[in-house]
Amino acid sequence: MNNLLHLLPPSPVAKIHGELLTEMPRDLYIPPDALEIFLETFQGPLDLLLYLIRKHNLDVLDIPMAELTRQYMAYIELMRANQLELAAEYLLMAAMLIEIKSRMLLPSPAARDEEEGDPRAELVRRLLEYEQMKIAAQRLNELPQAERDFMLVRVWVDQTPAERLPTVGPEDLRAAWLRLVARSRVNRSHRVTREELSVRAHMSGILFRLRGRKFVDFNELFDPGSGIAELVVTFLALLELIRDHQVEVTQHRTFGIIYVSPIDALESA
Amino acid sequence: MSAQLMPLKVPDPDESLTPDEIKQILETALLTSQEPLSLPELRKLFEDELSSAVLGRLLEEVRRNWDGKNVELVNIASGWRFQARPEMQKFLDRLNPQKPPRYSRAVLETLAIISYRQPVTRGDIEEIRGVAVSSSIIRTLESRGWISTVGYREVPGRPALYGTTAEFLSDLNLRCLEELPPLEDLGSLVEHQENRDLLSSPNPDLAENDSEKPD
Amino acid sequence: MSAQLMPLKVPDPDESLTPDEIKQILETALLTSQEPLSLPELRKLFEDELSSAVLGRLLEEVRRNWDGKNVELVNIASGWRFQARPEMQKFLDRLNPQKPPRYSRAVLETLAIISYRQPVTRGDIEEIRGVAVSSSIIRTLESRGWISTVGYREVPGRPALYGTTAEFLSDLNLRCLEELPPLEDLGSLVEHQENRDLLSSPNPDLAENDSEKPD
Repeated sequence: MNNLLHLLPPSPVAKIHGELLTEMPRDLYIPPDALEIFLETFQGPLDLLLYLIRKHNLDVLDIPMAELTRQYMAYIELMRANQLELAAEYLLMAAMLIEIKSRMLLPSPAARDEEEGDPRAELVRRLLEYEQMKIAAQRLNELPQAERDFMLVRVWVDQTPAERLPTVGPEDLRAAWLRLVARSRVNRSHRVTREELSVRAHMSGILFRLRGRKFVDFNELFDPGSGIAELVVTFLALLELIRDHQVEVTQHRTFGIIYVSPIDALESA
Repeated sequence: MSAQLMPLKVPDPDESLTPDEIKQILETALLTSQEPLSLPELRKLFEDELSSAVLGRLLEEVRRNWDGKNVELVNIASGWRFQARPEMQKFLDRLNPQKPPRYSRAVLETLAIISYRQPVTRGDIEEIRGVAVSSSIIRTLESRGWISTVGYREVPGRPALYGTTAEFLSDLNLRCLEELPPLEDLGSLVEHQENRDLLSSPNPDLAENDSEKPD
Repeated sequence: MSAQLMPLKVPDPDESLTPDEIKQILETALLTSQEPLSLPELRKLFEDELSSAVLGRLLEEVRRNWDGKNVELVNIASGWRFQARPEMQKFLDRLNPQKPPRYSRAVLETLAIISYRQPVTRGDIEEIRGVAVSSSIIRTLESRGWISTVGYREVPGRPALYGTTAEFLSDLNLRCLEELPPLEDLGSLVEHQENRDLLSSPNPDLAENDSEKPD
């Protein structure tokens, strides 16, 4: 393995100006403007090292440090020669490679060996871990992805929220009334019975029917078909209204038509 | 990239599409589009090789396929789109429940007085509540359609008399006012002050929201 | 007060829903939802009156109803959702000429490290990748909603710990992290030289689509 570059397969290693770079020049010469692009395909020193190792079929567990370092340094030199902005990580890696190489050259006592093991071990661990993640990234990218490989269904629905009106239940009214009673110490005179409610509802009803009219025939207020109770309650409501001076009842002659008039109408007439 | 994800590109893949396949593609495009799709846009699905007339006819068929479903295909000004039928709204709203707003204590008390004591004037209400009743409270209840002026009391100023409406009963699911909770047994409760717990507002929300609360 | 104006309130309007109606409501909710819907969310449609077991069974029936269509009902991390089959993509892409961004290798490697090693700090990622991780990479993944800060490591500087989100799993059609493609065995990385195709560094496909690359 004197010149690892001989082993480079003719597979494309980069795309430069639309043309595939199928071969690494033996002298490592890459046109300056192409070099940058070439280097950009590497994600960093680990990626570059991995490329060198895999392309040259080196054994990961027994990396020939001298070769690898030489190759790596050649790239670094090239980058420096072309004054490319060289990420600090590349220089750091260079230092590390040289350190490992030099440590391997030094004869070391057996005891130290046991303690520290192969100086390449940490590099190998990092290379393999990176490679594992690099492959994982590719596989992740191959998974079908929403909006890229398949679309999500989204049927239109009116998103403008309908104006929500407060809800009130009978119990809310009862509670409100209770609060009032508690607060004002209202006594029995404010008790409201079912019967009273019924009369009061009819009072409202009669007033409503009288609205805007000068009078209504007394008989009109009663619906004979609605039952005795209804007739009685309506009559009571009418009496209440008379007592309250809300309406006036007139009859011009005996057995004549009885008129029920709202008092205001009479006055304005 | 695995083969099943990336079908091979056939030079003209659409040539052999059957009407059913075209309908399926139209349907899928409309189901996945965020915006209504016009005929010119839908034609792009088939690289403009199908006429608007053909697509229009097939769209009608798709529409008929969805008849009776709760989602319908409609043709609006800007194109075709699928939409949920309005009847579904009530269910869909439950997915994003908004806290229903509540009326203030003042509004509820006013409504209670009008319900139980009608017909009443604003003065009557103020007398019972012990505080002034703002016009906005009356307006709130009137615009809700729950109270209306049923007449005027013939006293100086001729104040309006308020009563509840049929809509009020309907909204509260009551057939008549007599179905309101009876209050006859409450008087005695009031007389015995030991029942204060019961009398305090049962709904903490109400008390918190009440800006007009005089105490 | 006429009776027909005051419909009696049925205590529970949903009680009488038939299984078919329930399926229609489920289907409509899922067709209209922007997000996958989980069983607890779907139960809200019926005011929690149907059990998850019943809904699960009916969802399976809905799914079967869509068999053979170009839209399918799937069950992924955050729940159920309708999606178009990948075969439809080539047609749908014609409606939207601008494709979603393909991520650069830097972004993808960062995503892989976060997915498989989470929770990790930016420092952890840099150690594995051997290069600095730019803020823009993290931002890209965050704004896609795929990763988020899940905590802080209690060391000087309290660096953020990143993890993947449910949206990430949903977007990749996964129900859980265990469904991610298994990691390549380290032993096989060492031994199997036949993996060389896969392992060879500059991936022409990725490189071409790398948006960060100045062409």
